[in-house]
Amino acid sequence: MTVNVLYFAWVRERIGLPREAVETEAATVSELVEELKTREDRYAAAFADVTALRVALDQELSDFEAPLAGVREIAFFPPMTGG
Amino acid sequence: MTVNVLYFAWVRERIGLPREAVETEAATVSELVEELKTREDRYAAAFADVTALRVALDQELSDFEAPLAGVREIAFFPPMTGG
Amino acid sequence: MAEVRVQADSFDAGAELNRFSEAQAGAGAVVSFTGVVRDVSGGLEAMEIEHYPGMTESAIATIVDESKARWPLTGALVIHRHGRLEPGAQIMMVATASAHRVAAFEAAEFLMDYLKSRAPFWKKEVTREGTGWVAAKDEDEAALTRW
Amino acid sequence: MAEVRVQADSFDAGAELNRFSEAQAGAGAVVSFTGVVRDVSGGLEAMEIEHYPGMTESAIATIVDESKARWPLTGALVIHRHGRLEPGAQIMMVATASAHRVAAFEAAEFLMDYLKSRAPFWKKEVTREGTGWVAAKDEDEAALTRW
Repeated sequence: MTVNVLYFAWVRERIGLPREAVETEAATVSELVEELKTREDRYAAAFADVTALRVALDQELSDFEAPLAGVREIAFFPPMTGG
Repeated sequence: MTVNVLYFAWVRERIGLPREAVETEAATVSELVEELKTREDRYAAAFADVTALRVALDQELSDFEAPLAGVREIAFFPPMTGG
Repeated sequence: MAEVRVQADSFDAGAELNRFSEAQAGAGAVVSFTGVVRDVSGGLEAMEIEHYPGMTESAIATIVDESKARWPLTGALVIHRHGRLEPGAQIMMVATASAHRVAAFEAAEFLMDYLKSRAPFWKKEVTREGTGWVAAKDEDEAALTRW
Repeated sequence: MAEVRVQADSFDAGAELNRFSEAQAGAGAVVSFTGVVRDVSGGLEAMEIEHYPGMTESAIATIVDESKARWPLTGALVIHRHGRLEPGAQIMMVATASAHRVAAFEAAEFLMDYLKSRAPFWKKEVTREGTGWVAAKDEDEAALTRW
């Protein structure tokens, strides 16, 4: 399947782009992260510590063990600092 | 001594005037209240239940056992309902 | 740094908020509270607010000083009206400013709780059926124990 | 009854407060919070606020819906800016209205606590020495346990 992967804040800066289409058969967020980490050093750097990251699936906060079946948009970002 | 006695809200309405000069030798607020109650029925009615009243001495909240020595202004009123 | 106004005239809460905010150098958080006359029963013609001139100002100033001693405020504002107010009219407002949001919120709530029970104002409701003094609520007195 | 705006443009907090208050029939209490860019270190040139278009609006709407389920609000307003903001600029505001003050205060604090940690905004500080992302504070995450 093809998913849109979005990056925000320092995740976007480390990976060097705000979004990309990714072809994957990963069953969960964690599996997708492992795939991305093998791509290039900048991905490995961005995902080195996933406890410092948050993930949203189709624009809703989720977690790294969530299944990806049916998901079209995945976003990775650091903890939010609004307000 | 002569003190200015002020009445507010329903205390003022029951007694029928907002302020008056009172000649008294009362040592405490409670003694002054007892003196006023003997004056007329309207005073007895206003001071029938002092637990429903508050008192301020020279514009500071006080209590019914406070001494009156040196006090120039005494105000009686129900619990406040500001805000 | 602190401003207290007791007045019969109406006020523009938005304009007061902007004026207050602009004067708060270093504040990251500004909280305001506005109290409005509510027509609870559907028959309220007016709320008449009596106060104790002289003591009102000093009692509010004491409450404001206490809030500044408890929280690191860059400023505080209290405006309270007296006289005859119709439903929908603004009765009073409080504004507080601080570096952080928790201090600004807590100080505003503290000011409101103390203004309710410790500032010499008394409210009388005027309805078609007659008039009646608003009784103090136990919950308002109880709210002071929080601080 | 509820209004959420995510925008780059500045806003007039006082005008927004007045407009919001006028629309709140039956509310006796209106609380507002305004967040302002603070120059903590004395060298801040700007705060850059990134957000997640689409998710931002829906995440805030969810938080507002939750506040309306918890407190009897007559209305709620959230405005949050993104983009480059200079010290002294207003970042965001929240307003809540209810019959009574406690509900209005609590709902405003709830909205602020959740906007801090659950709405997809990220702040970056720009100083003469360089730039740096603002780290989330443990105390902001801990604040959510209150609710």
